[in-house]
Amino acid sequence: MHSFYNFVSGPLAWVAFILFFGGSIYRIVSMLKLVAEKERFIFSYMSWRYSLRSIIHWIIPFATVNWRRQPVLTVVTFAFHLCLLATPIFLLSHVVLWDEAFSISWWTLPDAVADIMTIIVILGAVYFLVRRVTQPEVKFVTSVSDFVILAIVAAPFITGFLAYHQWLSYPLVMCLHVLAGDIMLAAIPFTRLSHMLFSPFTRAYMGSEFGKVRHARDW
Amino acid sequence: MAEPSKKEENKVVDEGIDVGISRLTEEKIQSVINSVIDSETGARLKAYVETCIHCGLCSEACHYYLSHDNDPHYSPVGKVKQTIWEMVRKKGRVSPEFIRRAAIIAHTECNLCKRCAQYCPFGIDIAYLISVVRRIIHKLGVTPLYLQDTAHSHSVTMNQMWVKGDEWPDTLQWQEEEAQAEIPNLRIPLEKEGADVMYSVIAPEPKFQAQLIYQAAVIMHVAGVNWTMPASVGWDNSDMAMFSGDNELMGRLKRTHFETAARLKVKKIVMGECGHAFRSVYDMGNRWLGWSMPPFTIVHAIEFYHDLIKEGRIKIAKKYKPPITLHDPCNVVRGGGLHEKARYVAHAICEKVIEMHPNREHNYCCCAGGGVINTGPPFKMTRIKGNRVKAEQLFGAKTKGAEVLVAPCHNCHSGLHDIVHHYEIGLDIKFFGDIIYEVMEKPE
Amino acid sequence: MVDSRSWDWETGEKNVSLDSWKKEYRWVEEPYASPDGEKIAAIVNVDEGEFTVCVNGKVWGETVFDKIWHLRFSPDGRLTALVSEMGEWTMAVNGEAWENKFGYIWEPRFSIDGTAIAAAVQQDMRYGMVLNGKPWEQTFANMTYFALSPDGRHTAGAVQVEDVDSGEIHKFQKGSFTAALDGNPWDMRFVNVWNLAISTDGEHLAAEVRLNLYDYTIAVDGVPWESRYATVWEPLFNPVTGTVVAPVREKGTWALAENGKILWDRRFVQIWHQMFSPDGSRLAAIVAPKYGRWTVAVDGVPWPATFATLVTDATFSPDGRRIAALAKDGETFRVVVDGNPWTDAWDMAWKPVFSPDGKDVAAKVEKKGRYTYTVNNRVWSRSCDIAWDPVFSPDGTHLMLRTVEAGNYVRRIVPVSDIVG
Amino acid sequence: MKTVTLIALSLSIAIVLAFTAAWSQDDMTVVDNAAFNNPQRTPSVFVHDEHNETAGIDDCAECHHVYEGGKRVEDESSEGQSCSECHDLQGSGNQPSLIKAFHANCKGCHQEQGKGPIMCGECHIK
Repeated sequence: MHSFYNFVSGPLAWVAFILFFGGSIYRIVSMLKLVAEKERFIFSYMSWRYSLRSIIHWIIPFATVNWRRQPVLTVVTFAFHLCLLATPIFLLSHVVLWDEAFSISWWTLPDAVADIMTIIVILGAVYFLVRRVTQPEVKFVTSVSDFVILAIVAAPFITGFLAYHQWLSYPLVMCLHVLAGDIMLAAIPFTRLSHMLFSPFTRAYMGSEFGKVRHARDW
Repeated sequence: MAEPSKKEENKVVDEGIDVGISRLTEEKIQSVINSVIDSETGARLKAYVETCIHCGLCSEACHYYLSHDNDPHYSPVGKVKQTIWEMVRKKGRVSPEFIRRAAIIAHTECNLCKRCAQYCPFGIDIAYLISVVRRIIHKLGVTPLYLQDTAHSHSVTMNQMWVKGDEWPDTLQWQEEEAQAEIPNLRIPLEKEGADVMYSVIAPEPKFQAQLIYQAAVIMHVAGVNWTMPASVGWDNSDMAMFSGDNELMGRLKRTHFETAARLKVKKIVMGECGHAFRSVYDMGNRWLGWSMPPFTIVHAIEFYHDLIKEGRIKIAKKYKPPITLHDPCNVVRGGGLHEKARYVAHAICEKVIEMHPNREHNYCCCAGGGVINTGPPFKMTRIKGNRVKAEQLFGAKTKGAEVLVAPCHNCHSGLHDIVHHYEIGLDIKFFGDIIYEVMEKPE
Repeated sequence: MVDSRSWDWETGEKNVSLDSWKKEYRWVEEPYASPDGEKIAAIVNVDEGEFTVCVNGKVWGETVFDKIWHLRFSPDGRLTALVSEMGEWTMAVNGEAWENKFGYIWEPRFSIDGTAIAAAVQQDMRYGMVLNGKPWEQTFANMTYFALSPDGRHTAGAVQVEDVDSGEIHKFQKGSFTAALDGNPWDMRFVNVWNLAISTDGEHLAAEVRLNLYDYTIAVDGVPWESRYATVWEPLFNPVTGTVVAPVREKGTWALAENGKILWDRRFVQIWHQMFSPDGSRLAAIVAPKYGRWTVAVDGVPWPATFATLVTDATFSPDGRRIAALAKDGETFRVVVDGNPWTDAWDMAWKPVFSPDGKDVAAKVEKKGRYTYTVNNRVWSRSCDIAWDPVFSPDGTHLMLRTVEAGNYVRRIVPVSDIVG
Repeated sequence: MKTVTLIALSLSIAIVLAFTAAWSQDDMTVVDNAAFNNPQRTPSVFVHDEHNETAGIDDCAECHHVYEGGKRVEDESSEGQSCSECHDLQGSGNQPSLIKAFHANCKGCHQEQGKGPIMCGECHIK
């Protein structure tokens, strides 16, 4: 088990991080190149002011009409995404590993808080799952890939939660946790988890078109 | 593929679609879809398809969805799923029957109103995706008959209604003569090079609603505007080619329009109360031609009236009495930000303005725009049934006392007329121009 | 070309008072000045439904018409207008109506020297062209685009030769249009025909044609080029060699094609208004080298300076060595000569005019409703209520400036040096 | 990761050597975590004598090392001192923080030896 642990947290983690960072840069750069090649006109309409105006409205809960129309979803999605991003970055155990490996460290969350945030992510994933299978408009556009990416995202948190509490077979859970984290990182640029990379751009473009050309609000 | 929608049971017959489908082969479909996707789309399509997280949050933006009791087939993303996603996923290997359904969805179940763009957290432009579908439908020759016929009219006459070269100036002179009975020295100056303003309209005005030109002439005359109208092609600012996916023709129409303005040496193009034409000259046609913004300032009638009233160039003798409610047309409000100016005009000319809800950028579409009304009688009920929510919205305003519905857009006007009639709402529908003409100070 | 040597280039200033016209008539429409500057004319309303034209204060001919519109001087100085009498329309030249009357007449055209006048006419819902009063023998169900040859001897139109009712989309797509030269249609049918051009010798006719909903090309004398394009713009005959040049769109960009072969190496976001130098050796066009930027390209090479809003009214100097155009940035226009924009920006500018030797360039310009002239990047000291295009004297030393100032029409002969300094 | 492991390894060998000769702690079962204000994890399981016996460590300085000027002082050990006397919570310069020192000392050696626990929960048992 230790050699497997060393593999997933060593070479495989390197691969995952390379895929994540390299893949993200590659995806964004190639998308921008595609814009330059085929839809160059888009650059003419981009505006920092209106891009930010739009992004800011959409990253604040209840700042847009649709967020207000969907209060439960809004609370869940913001909590989910915030915890999803913050927990792994500010988790003490992760920072300890960074410190050991590269002697870099930063502020960390108390474990109890991180534990709650993990639960939030897991519950959020459950909410999305339930929403997917029960809401007709979501179910209609759901494909297998949607369950797969939800699973990819939920897995590191479920295993992390189990590992932290040392439930079930600890070494196995721990190994699975690291593996799940590797998979998620690597998957971000190459699945629809890439909305993490592209949504700022699509949002900024729509914001620019609405603000600069259409003189209207896009929220 | 998606399970068939409930409404497929009663298939409409459209000669444009049906004959077009009968000529298709799977190979042709594949090659057309792939050629459009490969050579005419780029990062937008890719990013929109890959970024969409299938959350369904756009659903409630769509009046079709709301009007069909939240049937997911009508949600914006649902329509995308039934059309372009499938085409992309299967690399064009879809059946003629799929194309038939795609043509009906893209042309009659989406008004390209872009309300969904305001509801998608990622700002995915679903109307653009549906436009790509329409482009494919055009390239496959499956465009609905009435819309295609309108495009043919554009191609021959550069106007929407088969108005011939002589009929246009003749109609203007006829309206000028009519108006001279009211104001003897009123003119509709034709081909007046160096005027400040070129006034352009859509072809239904000379064809069926010539009184609108009359009213505009009176407003221009009273306000002392130095204006002209072209006697050549280029007078019509409408553009159904934009909606039929015939981009080349759209470019040709807009070039004709802009170059007519350039030839007449005007400073601005003022346009009548039309929404899609505004989208065409302000946002779409100019881009296809290489102009990032139109080469001439485009002033929609709402803004024009706003400026005339604000500057005191027309004065209101007596405000319009019946309470009105104001419909915000998508193309000039969501597409041009004219909602506050429309309200300024409404309050300046009417005693009572009752807001309908939702309003401004969030107003519900009339369900006629985006070329949908131009698909003609076969799809009339699609429009009406697809916009029950509009009837409910209008009924709300009616309940609060509104008697007149002001819709500063031709398509909205016609679409709302059908809604008001079918659902027996009992509202009179007017243009701003109708009311301004009625309430303004005119020479004795 | 019109010979301006016989015009009066001596008298410094001639005046015609316009104020009195207003008292005499119910209304006076916008005035037009003759090419030689000797006459000023306007449509005037005599009484309800009674119109005439006032020329230098005198009534135009004997007839009072029910309606007059499109008053213009031909290049040779004849005064023309479209007139209606008893519900019939025709052209009146110097006050005299053509004998032939029509259901309607519109879009008059003049030959370069002004000797020929043509227009589109409709009679009994049939369409054709009329040249110097004589209509085509064959008429058509519809006619949409018109042309008059540069020498004025031939007319052409895009005509519908197959009746198609509205709604018959499949019949329409089989082709119902063609082009007709002097009323004789080509054999081939097209879905659409637009923008006709007649060769300098008047023998050949070229047009944009659409073969089906998707394939466009240029047809010359009824024969389409072999190449097909996503779309095309107006064809143009080389005045010397007679080859046909047209902008064509392929794969989302524009190229210039000559007789079906790509001419310039470089492709553009847009190309149109291509023009040959008078000797046919140079070819220029208005182009967009990149999205949202406009300029002029000469023999495929764009000017380094580009403009955001519009480039229009490009013109070669008579010797073909220089090009002037108008460029719009934001809301203002500038004159641009050989890629160099002039200093002053205007609310409006008119097509630049070269002196016969090509050394000097003049243009009518307007700012805040006041008109003046700019010559070689200098501005005339006066401003006027109305102005017409400047005219260089045959020796290029003087300009004839036609203006309206304080209710007076003024014809001035001004030494170019007075403005240029 | 490899180089890091190597560094940690040599360091831990040194520490172990430095500490082994010190007093025996047969009553010790967990690492003393009193220096931590608000420990996030349970103290690491560490049965001193049993561990050293199993691991075959004789030299106290193996773990209880002494550093001066960034260099390990040969033949000196620090078993009388508490780890936190040198390794404060923050760490400074070349001096690893207390957490890092513990981890490097224990986990580093385990990694190198290919024996002993290396995952968080194997030492910080709930």
